[in-house]
Amino acid sequence: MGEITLAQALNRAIDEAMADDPGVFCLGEDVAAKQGGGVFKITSGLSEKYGEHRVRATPISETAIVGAAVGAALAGQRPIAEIMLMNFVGVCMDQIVNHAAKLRFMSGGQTNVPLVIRTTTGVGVGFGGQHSDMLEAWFAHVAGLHVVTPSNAADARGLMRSAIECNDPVIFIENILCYGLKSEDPGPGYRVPMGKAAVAREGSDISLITYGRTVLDALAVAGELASEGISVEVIDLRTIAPYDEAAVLASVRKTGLALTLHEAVRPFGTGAELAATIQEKCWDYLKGPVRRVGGTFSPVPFATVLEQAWIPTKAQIIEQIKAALGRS
Amino acid sequence: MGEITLAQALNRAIDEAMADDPGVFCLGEDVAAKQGGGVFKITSGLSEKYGEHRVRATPISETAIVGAAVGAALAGQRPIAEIMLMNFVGVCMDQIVNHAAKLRFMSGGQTNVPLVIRTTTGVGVGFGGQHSDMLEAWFAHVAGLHVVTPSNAADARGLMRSAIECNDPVIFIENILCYGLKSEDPGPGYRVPMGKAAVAREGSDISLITYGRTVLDALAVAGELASEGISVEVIDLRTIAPYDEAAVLASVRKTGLALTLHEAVRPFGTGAELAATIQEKCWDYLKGPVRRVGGTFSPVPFATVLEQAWIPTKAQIIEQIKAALGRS
Amino acid sequence: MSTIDRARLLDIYTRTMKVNRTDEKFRSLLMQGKVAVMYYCVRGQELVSAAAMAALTDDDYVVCTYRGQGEQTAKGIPAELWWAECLGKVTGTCKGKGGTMHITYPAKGIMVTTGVVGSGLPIANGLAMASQNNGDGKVTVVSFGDGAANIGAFHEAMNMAQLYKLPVVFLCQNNRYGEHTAFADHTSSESISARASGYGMRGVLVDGNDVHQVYPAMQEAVDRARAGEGPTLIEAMCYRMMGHFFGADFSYMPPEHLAEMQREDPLPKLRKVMLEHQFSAEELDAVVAGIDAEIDDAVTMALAADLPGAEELAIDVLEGAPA
Amino acid sequence: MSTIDRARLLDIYTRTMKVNRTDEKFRSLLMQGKVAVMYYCVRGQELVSAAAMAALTDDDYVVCTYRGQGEQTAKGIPAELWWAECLGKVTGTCKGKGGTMHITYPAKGIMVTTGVVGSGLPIANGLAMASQNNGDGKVTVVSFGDGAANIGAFHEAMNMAQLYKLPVVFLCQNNRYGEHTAFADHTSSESISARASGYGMRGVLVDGNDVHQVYPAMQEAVDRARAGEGPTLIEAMCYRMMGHFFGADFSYMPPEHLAEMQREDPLPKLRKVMLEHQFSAEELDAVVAGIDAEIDDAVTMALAADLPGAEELAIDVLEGAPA
Ligand SMILES: Cc1ncc(C[n+]2csc(CCOP(=O)(O)OP(=O)(O)O)c2C)c(N)n1
Ligand SMILES: Cc1ncc(C[n+]2csc(CCOP(=O)(O)OP(=O)(O)O)c2C)c(N)n1
Ligand SMILES: [Mg+2]
Ligand SMILES: [Mg+2]
Repeated sequence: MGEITLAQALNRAIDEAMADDPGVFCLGEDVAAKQGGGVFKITSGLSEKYGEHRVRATPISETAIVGAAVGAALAGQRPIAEIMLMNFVGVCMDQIVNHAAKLRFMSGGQTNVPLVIRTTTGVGVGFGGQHSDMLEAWFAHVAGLHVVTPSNAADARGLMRSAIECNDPVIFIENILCYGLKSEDPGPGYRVPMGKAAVAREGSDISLITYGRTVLDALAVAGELASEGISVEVIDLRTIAPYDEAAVLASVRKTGLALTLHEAVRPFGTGAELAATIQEKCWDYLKGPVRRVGGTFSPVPFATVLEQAWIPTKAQIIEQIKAALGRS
Repeated sequence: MGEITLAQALNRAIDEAMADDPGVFCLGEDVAAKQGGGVFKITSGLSEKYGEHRVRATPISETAIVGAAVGAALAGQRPIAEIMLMNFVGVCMDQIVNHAAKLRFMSGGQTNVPLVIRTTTGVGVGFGGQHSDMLEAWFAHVAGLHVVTPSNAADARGLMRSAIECNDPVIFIENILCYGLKSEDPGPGYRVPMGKAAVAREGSDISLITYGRTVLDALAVAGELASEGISVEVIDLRTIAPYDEAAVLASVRKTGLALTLHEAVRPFGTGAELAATIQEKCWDYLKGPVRRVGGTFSPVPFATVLEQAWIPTKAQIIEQIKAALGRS
Repeated sequence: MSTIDRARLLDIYTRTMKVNRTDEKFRSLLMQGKVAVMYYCVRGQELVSAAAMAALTDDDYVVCTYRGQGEQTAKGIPAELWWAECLGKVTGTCKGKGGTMHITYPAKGIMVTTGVVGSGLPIANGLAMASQNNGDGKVTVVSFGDGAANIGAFHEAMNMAQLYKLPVVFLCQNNRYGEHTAFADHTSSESISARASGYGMRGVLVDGNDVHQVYPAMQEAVDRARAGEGPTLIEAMCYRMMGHFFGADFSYMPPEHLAEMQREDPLPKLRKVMLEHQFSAEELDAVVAGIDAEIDDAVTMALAADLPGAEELAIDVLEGAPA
Repeated sequence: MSTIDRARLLDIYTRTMKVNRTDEKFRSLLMQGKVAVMYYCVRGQELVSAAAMAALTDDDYVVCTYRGQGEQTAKGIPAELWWAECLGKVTGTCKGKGGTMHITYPAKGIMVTTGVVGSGLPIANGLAMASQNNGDGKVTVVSFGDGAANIGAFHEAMNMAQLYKLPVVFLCQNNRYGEHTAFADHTSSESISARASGYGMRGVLVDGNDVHQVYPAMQEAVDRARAGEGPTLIEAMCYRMMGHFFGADFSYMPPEHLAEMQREDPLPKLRKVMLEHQFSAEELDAVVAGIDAEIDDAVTMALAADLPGAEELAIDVLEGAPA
């Protein structure tokens, strides 16, 4: 099938889902043909194919966008709402958290909200403090939501299909810096199940648990350390919440050490939940404490030199792994 | 001085701050005399004393409320904004997180936002799914914010004064069920420093780390278990973020065991950060894994019987403590 | 003056009195301490809800608020299910998990009851968008208060609805207070309906205590929506004759305002209309007696019903059985 | 037609050309690859910003957006500080931590530059509220786009400003596009200024390419605000002659629209006005030459300036030295 980029993978997954199910539709700012198919072109070509009713370019009204998606989902459709950048969830958390996430429960199961909220973010693009945050921990803390993020194009294709078919709301997080990543195209109909982690690389000395863009760093580090005789197992969560606890625990029980890694700021981040659970459930297997690497606890700075210093570096990851193994 | 309730304590602290500093003012829904002094009466009597300009009853416009508070704070005033119930931060997270928390940093220190956002919540009042959440973990995950919550009237009085004097934004979380709690009045001018935990009860077998309403449960449990020969140290964080890590670690190094406790749902809650940090920094002192108790991972249900089952119970706390001590 | 046929008038009267008797019953149970739950009284607003719901079919969608008893009852949620939900019983519409502020009953089109001010409007757009996409001909009505017209969600929803010409009716029940704050102290314009023109939308202001104003306005808005002519904002002026919720402070209400609301009470006015239309006092009383009997039965059943079991906490959070 | 005195005209011309030459310089640096940062071009909107800022004192407050170069330059941020910030240097207004989307310079009243659409309006209210509380006589101007008028924050801020009669001016630069979406595809009303009446507010629509419309409207709004007569919404019609940001797709622009914006270019129009007011071409060119020299110096300094050190990450997060 040849290679596709992560951006193309998303586009194809949405395209196929729209072809298969007339209830699937997209809405968001600039998403239609008249607007050039979206700022990141993920919905490019779709309004031409499915019409403007199924690819609705919206006003800059995130509350109305997510609210409309919630309502349409309640009526049995499968909307895919785009929040252009993740920080803008700040204006519409109410619709996501108080409504999308809760309506199944509060209705006693009479209604459900099969909704995908796509959003993107990323540190390292020079967007500065208000356009770069990674807020997955907020959503993971809310019952009633799925939170997923792909680290490669094939997973993007498969996760998007599963997310659209999910009968509950899914926060689908994309990383701007990953749109260009290429995979062999897994082809139409490919699915990656929700809630299943992948062992991105097997290893025996330590489990490095991560997701999204930092999977690349993790793999790079694992490759480097292999030459030093350190065997790193890389777990790509793919679904951040509810995450694949069994896969995480199995890996740590095997290696006896764990390091969590994410771009989001470290304090009160998702790594904390992973570390807390691992130490509780793998206590007897652990050779040392679970360690965590995450973004610097400050707003994301503008200057490239600062932004690069803000991001968790490979050097930091290596340092933590070596410290865990007593090889520092 | 006699006793005061927690609600009175807040009222007096605000009153004193307004008397001392003409830049302190309140804004929020129903807060003035014409509206009966607020739904929970925390601002009762203040507009009569300081005028409607300094106790502004607002429209139901949380974004405009917090935004106005941010702007006034930038201009050097010290606004105290009320968000009637914590869930409503869903409509104004942008102002809190993208603006209040970041403007000092993004301006390179040229501006700052001395703002207090008061809000209340609580499980057990029968308010149901959209009025009961405890979302402190969201704020704790954001650089540039302080997050505080009092567990007793004296602390409420002292923390509120410190929060108002703080030169950065403070999320001040109240618990509806605690408004009636009484303390000896610590009197005018009393301050509880930000960022300092309290040892609410000394003990030697396990550290029970909590904050807000569950401090009462923790103390009750500690009292009960004392009769069984189990000595529980209760740490009341008071400031949830940035929290008093030194106090937490000192306690755990002494007892060798830790249990975290909060009403907020357990997954990805503040207890995760505490547990992750404790196991990392107290590894050699720990006799067993850090355990966590938190709210059930579901929306808060309406029926009293379910709501009570949702809340972390004393029985659960006791069970975890005994399990930690190998006495289950 | 519009003419409403007698059958429709009786329908509206019946719905109105169902709403009113349910409200009275709830307050009496609360007063006697037989139940202890949050309840947002609808005394004074019964007619608006009843006349509005009378303009809809069973399949049409409704989104309402914590103060939604009127829409819920008038749209036809079976009383026993409604009461059981309000009393937190497993036999309730939502198995006791939603409660008074979150009644849902899709079988009669009650899709969402929200406790967050203004949040229903964007969701109503979505329901209407689904209907527009599907071509199922349904209309969505969203009810909200005057206070809700000042939150961002109102604005975003109005603009989007008009832009897409969605089949939705925005029904603002302007009871002149948002919690403890009077209209003039929270809204800078003279009316909410005046805002419609800022969205290129049709705006209609009606006296919510006059059936001859509410029902025709609603009917026209629904017809237009169904015909693809887009949304309407209807502002129905009314009074909230009780505190914000049962037991809430009411002392801030100016005496003139209290007197005014007594004068404008929609129930005697509606009764007068009914009598003018040759319904006899006996007939009308019999309607109410029938309603009371039905409510009494429903309350008895609800009081006797089972509580939900703790296992319900793990159910309906996400699809599928809990792990 | 209003009369603007010659001194003021020259002032506005100078500010306009500062904005324009800064924009040209930025684009040329980007084009040559000498810098690589996000930059939101203001070509076509220079006059609106310049005339608006000319109506303010140094102490008045301004809140603007990512597309705020016009306000920032015209309000008087020293060029070397501005450029250094945009280039991420420690000598910048914000030590390189804010960047192009978050320029702040309280010394000239630039209090917030926000990257979140619409979020500046509520903050502007707060600045104005402080002035009202203090009695310091300052006026706050908040600039935003047509697209921003559809987000909830706009609505909430308009209502609150009018309710409290805050000394604030809402300046909507309607460049007919919100990112890639044309006005009629995002807004259901004919104009943004038409929404003012829904808040009981004064609304004014002006041709943003005509100095004789922008400046007097702005001056009047500022005077009224300062006199305690409350807020004004000014909608200045203009064009965004470039892509949303430098390098962004521009292909979606209809050719007629492109032709229209060329015809309406504010710069030749302003030059014509200046010539009509007996400024010579030489005088005007000298002004520009002076500006160019200043900008060149500033850019040279900024390019040579130091980068911030990594320790800056821990500074300015909260007050006080990092632990
Ligand atoms: C976003 C939000 N802010 C505040 C509240 C608290 N609150 C509940 S009802 C209410 C008043 C609403 O007034 P209105 O819209 O006029 O409706 P009414 O209660 O009069 O029917 C308020 C402020 C809320 N539920 N949601
Ligand atoms: C809340 C929010 N949603 C979306 C965006 C992404 N975005 C940035 S600028 C922009 C267009 C804004 O258009 P307009 O208000 O007309 O201002 P202009 O760019 O034309 O000056 C959008 C959608 C944002 N920054 N904030
Ligand atoms: Mg009302
Ligand atoms: Mg624009």
